[in-house]
Amino acid sequence: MTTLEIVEILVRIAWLVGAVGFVIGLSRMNSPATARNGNLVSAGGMAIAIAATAILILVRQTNGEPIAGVAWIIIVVGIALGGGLGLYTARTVKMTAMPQLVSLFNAVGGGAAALIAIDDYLHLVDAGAAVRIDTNVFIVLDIIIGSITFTGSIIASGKLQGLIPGKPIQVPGGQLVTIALAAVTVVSALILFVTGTPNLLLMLIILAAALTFGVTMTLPIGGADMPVVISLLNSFTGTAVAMAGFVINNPVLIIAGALVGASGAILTKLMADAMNRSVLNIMIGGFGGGDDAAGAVAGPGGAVRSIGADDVAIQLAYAQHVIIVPGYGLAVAQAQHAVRELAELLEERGVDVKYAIHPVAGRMPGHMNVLLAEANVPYPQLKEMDDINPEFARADVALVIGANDVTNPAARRPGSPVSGMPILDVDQAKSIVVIKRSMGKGYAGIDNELYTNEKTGMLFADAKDGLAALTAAVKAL
Amino acid sequence: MTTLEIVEILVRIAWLVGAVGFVIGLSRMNSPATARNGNLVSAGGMAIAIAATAILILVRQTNGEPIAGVAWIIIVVGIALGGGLGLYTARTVKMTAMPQLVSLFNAVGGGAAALIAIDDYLHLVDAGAAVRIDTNVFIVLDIIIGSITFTGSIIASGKLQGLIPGKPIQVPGGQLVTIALAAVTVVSALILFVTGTPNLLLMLIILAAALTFGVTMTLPIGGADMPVVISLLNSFTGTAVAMAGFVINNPVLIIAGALVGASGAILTKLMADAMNRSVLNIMIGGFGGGDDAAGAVAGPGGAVRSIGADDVAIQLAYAQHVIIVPGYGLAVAQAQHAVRELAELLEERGVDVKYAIHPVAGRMPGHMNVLLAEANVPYPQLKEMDDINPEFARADVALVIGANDVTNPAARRPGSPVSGMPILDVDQAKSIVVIKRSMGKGYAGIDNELYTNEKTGMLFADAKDGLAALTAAVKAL
Amino acid sequence: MSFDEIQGLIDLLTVFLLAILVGIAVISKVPATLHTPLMSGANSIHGIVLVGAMLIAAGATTPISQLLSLIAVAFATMNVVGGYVVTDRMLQMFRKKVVVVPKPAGDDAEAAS
Amino acid sequence: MSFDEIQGLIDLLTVFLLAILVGIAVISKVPATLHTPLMSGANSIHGIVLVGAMLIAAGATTPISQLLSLIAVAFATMNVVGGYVVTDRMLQMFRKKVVVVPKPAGDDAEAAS
Ligand SMILES: NC(=O)c1ccc[n+]([C@@H]2O[C@H](COP(=O)([O-])OP(=O)(O)OC[C@H]3O[C@@H](n4cnc5c(N)ncnc54)[C@H](OP(=O)(O)O)[C@@H]3O)[C@@H](O)[C@H]2O)c1
Ligand SMILES: NC(=O)c1ccc[n+]([C@@H]2O[C@H](COP(=O)([O-])OP(=O)(O)OC[C@H]3O[C@@H](n4cnc5c(N)ncnc54)[C@H](OP(=O)(O)O)[C@@H]3O)[C@@H](O)[C@H]2O)c1
Repeated sequence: MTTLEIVEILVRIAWLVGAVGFVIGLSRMNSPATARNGNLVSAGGMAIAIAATAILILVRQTNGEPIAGVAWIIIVVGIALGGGLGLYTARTVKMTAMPQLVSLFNAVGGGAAALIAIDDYLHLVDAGAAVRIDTNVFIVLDIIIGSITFTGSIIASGKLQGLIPGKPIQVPGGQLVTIALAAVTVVSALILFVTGTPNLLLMLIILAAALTFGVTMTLPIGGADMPVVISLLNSFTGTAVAMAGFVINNPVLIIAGALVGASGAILTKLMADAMNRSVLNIMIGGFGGGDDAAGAVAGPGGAVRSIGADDVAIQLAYAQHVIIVPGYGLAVAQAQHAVRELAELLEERGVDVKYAIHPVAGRMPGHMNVLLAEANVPYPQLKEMDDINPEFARADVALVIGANDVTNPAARRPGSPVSGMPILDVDQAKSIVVIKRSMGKGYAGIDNELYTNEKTGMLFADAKDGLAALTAAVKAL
Repeated sequence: MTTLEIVEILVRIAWLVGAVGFVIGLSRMNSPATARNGNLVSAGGMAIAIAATAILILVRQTNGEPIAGVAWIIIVVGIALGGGLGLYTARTVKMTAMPQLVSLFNAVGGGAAALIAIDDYLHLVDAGAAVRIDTNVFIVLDIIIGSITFTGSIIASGKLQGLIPGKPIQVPGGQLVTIALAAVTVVSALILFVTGTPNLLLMLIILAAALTFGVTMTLPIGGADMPVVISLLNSFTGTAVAMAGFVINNPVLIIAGALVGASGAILTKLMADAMNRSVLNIMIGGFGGGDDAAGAVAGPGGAVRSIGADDVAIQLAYAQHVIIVPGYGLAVAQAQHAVRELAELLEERGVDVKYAIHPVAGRMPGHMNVLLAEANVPYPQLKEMDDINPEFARADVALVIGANDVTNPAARRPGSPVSGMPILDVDQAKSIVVIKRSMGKGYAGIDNELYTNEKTGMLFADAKDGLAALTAAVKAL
Repeated sequence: MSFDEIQGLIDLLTVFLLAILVGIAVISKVPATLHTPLMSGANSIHGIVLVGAMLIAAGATTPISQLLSLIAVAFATMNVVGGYVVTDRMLQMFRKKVVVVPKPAGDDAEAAS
Repeated sequence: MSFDEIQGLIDLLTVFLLAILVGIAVISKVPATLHTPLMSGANSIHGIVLVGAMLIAAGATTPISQLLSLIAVAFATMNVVGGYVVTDRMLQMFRKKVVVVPKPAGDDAEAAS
């Protein structure tokens, strides 16, 4: 065998090794203890696969395959650009902004997959010869799925970043537009398949339609549902990459792509379940109201007792056990530092303070963890739901900050949108204080009888201001 | 494309469908709720794969491939024979004898895999041409692994069935023999690989060596360890089948074989862990004494209180809660019916009777379940360890029948062979009665301080006789 | 071996490798009482060797080949039929349990959290 | 499509299918706090598209192809590098937890039983 052939074989083996690395990495990321190491294993596999590819190209060139020197410029420049950008943003992004960044990375991944198909199709157009049906199908699927993820993920990212209003944007007749686009795509695709001849125009139509579809599909979905949507689009990208693998007939792309496509789909379902929503329900826009819930005023069933900062301060200062229950509102108000200050102040006075972290408090899994980690709240103080729930009974004060659904006792009864979701047993505490701006509803858009519980005092304020006031009041004691 | 080609393709797809069925089936067999359905799914996949193969052969024949009519006779007769035998034995075997039957099925599976390689090699010998190294390797591996499983599984089955004494059989210099055999096999294999020319003699040497190796490997292992050994050999067969797939270049054999090879290995580890032994430790013969433990008399640290059937009968008859703790001894004595009689008698007298089932009581997982199920003990009366342990404190009498290690409090302390194994909290019961023949040790071969507990009375008898005596005594009251 | 032969081999090895990964991933925490049925279930699956046995039977021309393939077919079929039947019998024990152990994915996700 | 072409296609589809099965089996009960990191981790993996991007760059002769492949390479690299780095940052949260959540297989088997 020629050197080239030997190298070709070694590279294929290296690709396999890389793929195995991805699988091992993913499975290790299933549990907190091994997650970080798993990510490293996966990265290692990636490094191997990429290095092998570079070597392959090099050897091909030295063995007289026509590879223009500019190819190397493209590769080096491209890697430098993309790598630098990725590294910089990933390093500097605030923890709370990570989901939208992940969404961006997902967008470019999908984009790259689509570009591979487009480039391949251009070659076919130049050649002009009839295209094999399967090649045709894979190319079209790659372009469609890749483009949808590209624009869809960008919109999702924009919504989380607040560049695009998080509230569902209902374009008049939006549904129709979406359906029309889908129709156009399908029809053009079918024409391509039937007449095997390459047709640039039709391909561009498909491309345009898919890109627009990604936008119209994502816009109407509430910001709160974005984590699920991003996960779904992530699974899409995996599929697109697998399709690209079929197009350029490369096994590692197929394996890794299918792996992400499948595991991403499962993960999406887990995420939706965790905040008991159905994925379908989300994609066609369910109650995921996003921001618009906040601020909306609605009188619940019973009488509400409003309470002042000074009274709360006294309760807190002379309590023994205080449990802080952070929610989405804490994130909106960016009050993580304020809450840490108050907690530290109380601890100096000998109060034992813990944070009760509901798995789906906030708008992304682990939202509260990242938020409080960012404010350097000591990790041991964060208690997961199952650990803290028994302790509420012994808590003198439960301080609920911008949390709503995750404390709603209605979840214990069937028939409400949150039914079945396990909640924090805040109502067990001896006394309850809730900081929020109004009687506005939460993500699920329902009233919270906790607020009308006679043990509950409502401190109506923006979380940050309210906490500042409390800190001041406690200091003043 | 010709009809044959079309069929070839459809068959390949059918094989894939079958393989997917296996995977889905296996994963559903991970939890009791779905296990039975999972087995059906897997069987469905098998049916599809086999039917497709039959069709393939038929079409090949009708399309002029030289397939002797006798081939069909072979297939039909073979299927009739094997199917009938398998069906009959599987239908009629006693539940407690199932593991040895599974081992037999495993043996024939491995044998079939080896035969495929042998047949293929004979063809190569006829052809006489040099053999490709990879073909060579796969054939040799298939023959070696297949043969080892064949004889090994038969021995294992014989030990469980009692046809071969369960106690470790130490042939003088057995280790040496085993090592010698391994050496012979490896050397001959290497010769074959280097000189690519097919060599029947060497192949027969390898075959003979591997077959003998299977025997010498399994004989020295105690009967108690057989479940683990069978599971390991099961994983071997999977690998052998995968090798056969490489030999005849058939994807479904490769996929299904690798699937069983890998999952079997994991399962073997789980099994060994459950009775906290290490697989290696078992294969080189650890403390797994098997039968020989029984009967061996050894005085433990403290004084033992022996007690008579009549006294026990009174305790039982006037108790409110009785928990029966069955162990390996119950299986040895085949006392499952006797124990059910006693339990029913007590229940008629208004005593509440439950059975505490330790996951690794007996000599195979679920041993007690099958044993008592065979005696039609109502399933709801069988309580798993975690459910029953809290109840021992409320039990008036804990009746331990031929159970030892699974009740040994030494497991709660480090440093003993059973350390770390969760046990039944028998010592929590108000009063304890142990039925066994002597102070003989259990599987782990260590003393059980439960027997010297002052709450404990020892009723020295064969489980069956002892229970009969108790039943009589209770009736006499 | 020629380049193409090695390529073909790698294709098969890829499938082999992936199947192994599936096998590893598919066995999760199994209650000990399911160990024996699960072993028996896996045991039936390698009865797939019957497919191979049938194929060599179809190609058997010499008497010796025919004998070998006859034994192989019989062995493999015994593995398949007996394996599935005995596994099913073992699993009948869990009949009544079916109602006791339902777990919707939702629960899992939350239970795990 | 010719017979051989279809055969080749089925080979690839087999790999595709098996990889899907691995993907499904590999995700078990994940604590909700790990959902985002896990999503991000999977996201980095499809950065493997960089391999494809590099290959088309090597084959790019026309300016348009070169432009497309440049963008593709840059995009893919961003996906890879950014993805792994940001995932690692997320997972640093679990540092202290490592000691808390060790689970030897032994425990599992028994816990499950
Ligand atoms: N974690 C996830 O992965 C995820 C993803 C998507 C959806 N979800 C869903 O989101 C919900 C999370 O529950 P949650 O209790 O954390 O939040 P929530 O139920 O959405 O309630 C948030 C509350 O915070 C208040 N708020 C908003 N801005 C505030 C500010 N600046 N200062 C003080 N309060 C403010 C709002 O009331 P006012 O307007 O009266 O201030 C609102 O009622 C669950 O339903 C969950 O299923 C979670
Ligand atoms: N379940 C599995 O999968 C599996 C597999 C392999 C090994 N194991 C191991 O086996 C052990 C199971 O514990 P175990 O308590 O069930 O059994 P054990 O610890 O092996 O003790 C069995 C006891 O039964 C007594 N016995 C024997 N024949 C008897 C008869 N005819 N009548 C009355 N008593 C009789 C023996 O004492 P006398 O001689 O004094 O009568 C012996 O001490 C564990 O160590 C487990 O790890 C389990």
